[in-house]
Amino acid sequence: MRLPAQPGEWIDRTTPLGFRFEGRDYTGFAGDTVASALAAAGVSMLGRSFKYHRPRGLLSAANHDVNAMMQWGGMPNLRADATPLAAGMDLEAVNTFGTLERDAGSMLGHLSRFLPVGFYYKAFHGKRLFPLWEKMFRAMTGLGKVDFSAPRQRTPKRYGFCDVLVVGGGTSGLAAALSAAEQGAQVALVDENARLGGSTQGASELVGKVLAHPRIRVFTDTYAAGYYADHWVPLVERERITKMRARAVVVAAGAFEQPAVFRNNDLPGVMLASGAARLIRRHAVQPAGRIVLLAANADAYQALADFIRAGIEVAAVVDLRGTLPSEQRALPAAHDIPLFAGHCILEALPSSDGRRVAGVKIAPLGQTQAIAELACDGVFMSVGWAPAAALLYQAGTKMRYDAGIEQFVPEKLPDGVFACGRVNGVHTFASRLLDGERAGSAAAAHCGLGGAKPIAVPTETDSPTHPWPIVPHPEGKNFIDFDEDLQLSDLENAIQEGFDNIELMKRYSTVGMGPSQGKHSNMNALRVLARATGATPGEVGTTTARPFFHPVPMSHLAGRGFTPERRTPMHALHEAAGAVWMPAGAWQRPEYYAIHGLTREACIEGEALAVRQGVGLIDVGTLGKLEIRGPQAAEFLERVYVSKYAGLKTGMTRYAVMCDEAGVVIDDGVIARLADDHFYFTTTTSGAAAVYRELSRWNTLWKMDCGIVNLTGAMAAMNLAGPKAKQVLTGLTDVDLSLPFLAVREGNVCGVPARLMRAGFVGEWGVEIHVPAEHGARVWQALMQAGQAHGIRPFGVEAQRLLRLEKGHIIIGQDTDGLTTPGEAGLDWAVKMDKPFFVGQRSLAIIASKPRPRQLVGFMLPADHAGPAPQECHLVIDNGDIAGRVTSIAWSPALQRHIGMAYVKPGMDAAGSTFAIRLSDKTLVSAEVAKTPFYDPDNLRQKEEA
Amino acid sequence: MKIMTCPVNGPRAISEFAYGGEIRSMPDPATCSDDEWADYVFNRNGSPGVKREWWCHLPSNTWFVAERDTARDVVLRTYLYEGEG
Amino acid sequence: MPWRLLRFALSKKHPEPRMFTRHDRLKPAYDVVIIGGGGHGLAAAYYLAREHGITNVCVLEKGYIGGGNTGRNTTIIRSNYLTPEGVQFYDESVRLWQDLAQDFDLNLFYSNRGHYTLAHTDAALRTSRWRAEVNKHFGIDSEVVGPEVVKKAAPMIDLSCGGHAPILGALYHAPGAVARHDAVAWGYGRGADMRGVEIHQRTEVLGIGVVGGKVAGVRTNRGNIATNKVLCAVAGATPRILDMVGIRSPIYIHPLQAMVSEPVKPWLDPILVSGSLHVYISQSARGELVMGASLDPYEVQSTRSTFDFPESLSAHMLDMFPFLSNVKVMRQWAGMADMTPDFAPIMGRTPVEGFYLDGGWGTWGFKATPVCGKTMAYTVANDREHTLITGFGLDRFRNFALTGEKGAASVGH
Amino acid sequence: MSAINIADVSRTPRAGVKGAGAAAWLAALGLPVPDAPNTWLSIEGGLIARLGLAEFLVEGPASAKLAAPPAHGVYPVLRQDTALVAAGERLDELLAEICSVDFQALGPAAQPVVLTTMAGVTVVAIPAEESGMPALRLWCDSTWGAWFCQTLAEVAGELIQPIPTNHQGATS
Repeated sequence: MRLPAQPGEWIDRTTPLGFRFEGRDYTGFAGDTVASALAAAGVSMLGRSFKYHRPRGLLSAANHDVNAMMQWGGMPNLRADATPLAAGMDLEAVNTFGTLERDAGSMLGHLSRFLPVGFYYKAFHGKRLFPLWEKMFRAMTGLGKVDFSAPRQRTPKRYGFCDVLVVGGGTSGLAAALSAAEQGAQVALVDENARLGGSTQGASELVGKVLAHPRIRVFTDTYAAGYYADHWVPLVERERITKMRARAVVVAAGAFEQPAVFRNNDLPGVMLASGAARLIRRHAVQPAGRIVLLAANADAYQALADFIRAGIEVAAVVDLRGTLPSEQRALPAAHDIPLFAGHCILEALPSSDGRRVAGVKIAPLGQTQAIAELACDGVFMSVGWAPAAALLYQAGTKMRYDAGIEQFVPEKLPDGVFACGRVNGVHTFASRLLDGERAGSAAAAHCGLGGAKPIAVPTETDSPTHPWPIVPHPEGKNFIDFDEDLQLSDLENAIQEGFDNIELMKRYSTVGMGPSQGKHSNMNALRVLARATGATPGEVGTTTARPFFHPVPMSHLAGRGFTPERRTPMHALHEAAGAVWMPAGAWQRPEYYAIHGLTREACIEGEALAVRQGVGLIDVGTLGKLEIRGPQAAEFLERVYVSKYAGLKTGMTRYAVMCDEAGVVIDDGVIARLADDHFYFTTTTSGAAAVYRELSRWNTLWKMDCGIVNLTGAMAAMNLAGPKAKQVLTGLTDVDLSLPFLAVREGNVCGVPARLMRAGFVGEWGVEIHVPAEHGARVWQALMQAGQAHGIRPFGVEAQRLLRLEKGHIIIGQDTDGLTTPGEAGLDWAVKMDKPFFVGQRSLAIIASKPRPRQLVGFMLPADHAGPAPQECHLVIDNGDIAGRVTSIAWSPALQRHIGMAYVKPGMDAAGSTFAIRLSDKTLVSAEVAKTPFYDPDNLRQKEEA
Repeated sequence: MKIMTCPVNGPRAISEFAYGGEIRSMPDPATCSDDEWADYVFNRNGSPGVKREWWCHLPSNTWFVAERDTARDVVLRTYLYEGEG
Repeated sequence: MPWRLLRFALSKKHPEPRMFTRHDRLKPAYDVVIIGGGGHGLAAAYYLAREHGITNVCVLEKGYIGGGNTGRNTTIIRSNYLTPEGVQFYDESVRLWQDLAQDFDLNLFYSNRGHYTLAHTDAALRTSRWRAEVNKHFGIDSEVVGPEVVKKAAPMIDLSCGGHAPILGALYHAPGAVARHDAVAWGYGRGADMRGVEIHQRTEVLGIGVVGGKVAGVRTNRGNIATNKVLCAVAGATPRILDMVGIRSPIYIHPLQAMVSEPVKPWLDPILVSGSLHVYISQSARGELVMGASLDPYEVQSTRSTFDFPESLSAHMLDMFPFLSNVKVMRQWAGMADMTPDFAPIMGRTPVEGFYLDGGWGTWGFKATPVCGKTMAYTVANDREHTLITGFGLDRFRNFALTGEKGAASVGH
Repeated sequence: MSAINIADVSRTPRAGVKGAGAAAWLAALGLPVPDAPNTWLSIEGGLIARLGLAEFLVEGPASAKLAAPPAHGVYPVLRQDTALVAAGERLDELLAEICSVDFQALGPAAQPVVLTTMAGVTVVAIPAEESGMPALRLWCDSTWGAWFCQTLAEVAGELIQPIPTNHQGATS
């Protein structure tokens, strides 16, 4: 029922919003939550419980009501108590079979006697039957549904900075924010509610001051999802996350009001007093007409005043405490409300349809015989609190159990972390103000802003929390965990079975593992364990409080999802030429250039043929390109590569292999000597960044007289190759093209400074042309244009792979793996063990003394091979055992054979011998070990000085 | 995100850095035994504690030394490498 | 309804005994002391008692049983490894898994889902074929499949993965399964307990006595124990225990993080792994999406969480499954992975006589629990390595004879 | 009206040099050398920025001087950057979305140079003012340039609109 206007109410009565729930139309107001609008319309059953499908309603109205989860289109698991009402919402309760009203799943409630804690561990595991049971379980499990048509949402994320972050905008948080700001701190104040002020009335004056303060940024409707190292706290707003870096953090997160445990304490209409008060104050909703108030602290009587003011009839106050302060007795007395001190609610009684509380049975505490039965449609509970200490735990706070207030409180806070208010064990309004001021001032002082005010906060005289708000009942249904439908006996039974450690009890019973992550169950569960094992709650301890405080949507966590892409200067030209792209790390490289009407294979073969017979051009700009200068440059290179470079002539290049300290091949490239003290060299595409970084580290360690410059992005590079390449280049360059094989020259190409390296990777006369990136596209275009008359084709990675295979050149990472030594890969010739030192040398010396486990060899399939050819990584089989694997294989248009490389066992590597390769369908294919290069074995074509 | 302080570029999110492992001194390959060498190549000081480590600030390619307590993931000190000791 | 549940309804009192006997004090001596009450340690204890008749055994656990990596992993079981040693070892494990629930009379929710290792690059596709061929060689059901098969198994997947990591194919491993991780530790624990093994929780090892190169005893926070055989099965704490006996090892510790979503109705049957996107995912029996990624990039010996982990994992999850934008992540956590240079475990005897090592499990330990327990029990009982673990000795590093599992490194789990 | 203007100034001539001898060599060439690492000075028609300890970026006509033959300990760095100037009232909001560095905390008076990453791309950044508006000069490797520019423009474009209230957005 909607109440008349309440002072400071959050709803806007001029903006009605229509929505649907379970197929029925309702109207609420802007400012309502889904749950408050439904409560106003008299709907008390909002969902069904996870296991037994019992009717459930509001509990906290504070974003913890996981039994009131709803589905709206593609949005699963909306919490009705925290989701703002929007016009046109069409909501359904999650996890019902049929409808919320008629939920076939509710029959499970009748089976609960068969389904004690951990029942699923004790049956259903027959080997043949389990899959069938599992199917049934899977049909029952889960909450909301995912909608496969829901689009990806890219929500922005941002970084934020402040001096003092205050988490919690209640009384103590407001006071902390103000006191820190007044000392000069830039403050961020976060509260998960739509408005500041917390759950207590009386802070409105503070709210005004905070909102007006120039140094306080307020984030309402925002929660701190977790505390991470160095005061890094993600603030989850509705539309984004702000990752806040603070210099100090004040946790003023308050406390969760805790339910009492009695039979049927989960009936709709049974709720926390603070939740009922929220509905009244914020949404002007009267949650019940006639209630019984279950009390055990001063907060209960403050709430009682609210309830009376809202016109709720209070049938009785049942107080767990035998004696209570006279000022608390005064209020019920003044309104002729019967007060049952030292009593408990033995059980709540359901209405005839079972969907709402209809009465309670009251008994003296500790007795099982009811002395009174009262009719009511609401039971409001205020029996105690548990600190919202998740952030404090995550920050590494040491907590202790304060028996005086029956609560865990911070004992030792980490540097720069402060706590105040209820989470700090301070509950009285005036004390919370003081405690907030103290913490805010100390936090500002931590940032070097002013001194920490010496404020003494009085200790609580009256415990706000009852040590044992738990009432056993032989019939059970006294729930400790509403998420997981766990009753008191479930925990007792788990303990009986030996799960008598808080973490084991949690894992076995699943207490606290549901969507509310134990906010309303952990404390009572801990008390049950403490009592059963004769320990104090402090000795039992809490379970680890892991992030997140509330679940966070993946869209928010993902944010935009930056995936940077790297493009060579010729990217657009490749695109225009029909490049089919393949990813190479962050780069995109042309795999081949598509020609309309031709297959992929035909395109690749055509490109290869162009290189063999005419001329081709490939973009090799993704290779790492480094420069090293200085008197010790040659010595440095000799230390990090396996070959020698001191004797390399200026104007010449040499192949380079790099090993790690274990002697494993990790990279290769070409080193060009431009001057005595000046080298330019390449690395693999994938290794570029790591090689540059590692060389820099070696140089930091060795302090040699040389410097390394990374030119990977600054230089464009392309390889022009083929019998007609020289003709293409003639006229475009001032470099004398009669330069010998493996020579390097600096000169001009198309009028821009260039480095030309005579390379043989693809086995034809070829030259790698390196120019500053800004000129790359122009040079490429000029070459393509000049090549037109010679039938030039751009070629991609696949054609290059084929061409190099014909030449027997290996590709690091394809023909090597994470354990390949140079010898295994046939690179012994490059390794100079007679150098004083190189990385990996000592390991290779040890390895050389042991039998070599495998050898990379070239192979050919018989010329008349028919049927499917092996693929890369098909196994070499010898006498039924694995003897190696194929690393590369291709159909060679030049040789008209399948050629490849494979690892084989020692002794199988003699040229002309045969071995078997097993295909995926288990047929064996015979291959003959062949000498490489397969094509132009004497390397005449690439050396040819035409 | 955790903060690492580059001695040159100052405090930054740890995502700007690459970890280079504990600083270990290499035995003289010319005189050490095979076992000593294998120990250097493969074995690590894997227990929690304060370690001297290589870290690299990636945007500036600055290698430096961080003393870090690996049990608590707390960076105690960072400085440029000046040799062993 | 299985008849076994009937007795719950018919009994007045909960008719279940304690699973684990409480022992108030340690005995002065045991035949075997097992350090670490996780799945591995408890499994070794179980097989020592069951198969070798050695029951004067105690398991020392610093915290609570199954509280380490046993209770922190993402519960994936598979045998699609790369090396013959690895494949045969894990294949035996998968075989043991099949009967474990019967052996324990405890439902482990061993659920055969099928496992897809997605390949986004031709290099990954090559590795997939390599693994498939080695697997098939040992009779294991693995096959390289095309994107269309992936699409059929997970019809909602975006095969282009947001446009930047298109799925070219996958290694399909039919036996891939998940199981309830905690229950595995409890099952082994109960089975060992029933056979006389003592499990001591909250018992921390402070030192190990070695006399003349042989194990002599163990010092704990609850007193000293004499023993000639110690099995170390402590995952992330392995280097610390090895320091106690002066053994150097290549093990280094990096955290491995994971997270779960709120429960949603089951929609994902198979287990999916993407090396390029650093994602692995399955949906639990509770309806939660259980998600993991890759190791944290630097050494840490704590189980702290970082925020970059759920950020990047969520971004990659949405690349694969854009429609999960509104699904919420409920909880994240971390374990300490004890890594080795070749990404294979270290098992067997050590230079200290009577000290047996079961470590270096990195991110693969859970799936190996049964076979590891069985082979380590054999090794301890006979002081000789079981044939299935001879390839995993500590001396392989000294000999530069690494196992080569690193070739499959990028895929994990 | 765009909240942020992004201008491509890649065509400005620039050159770089690094090494232990670089500072002295530049001084010998007659260039003013910023004393502290990661600071910059303006020079005739451009600027000179010290990138970290011993690397320098010179932009403007004076960059031609760096063509002189390098001395001992001086290593020329070919600069082929994509260079951008981003300016506008809401620049801080843009930066907050792409970079974890607190630019507001840097006093522009100290002439800071920031080597960091933005949207995953390595950049050199200099906070400045352009006609009374907050501005930032940015340099990145030109192979990342196209993606980086496009991403900046996208993020900036969305800043023009306040973040929409989207009820299909998150709710708890």
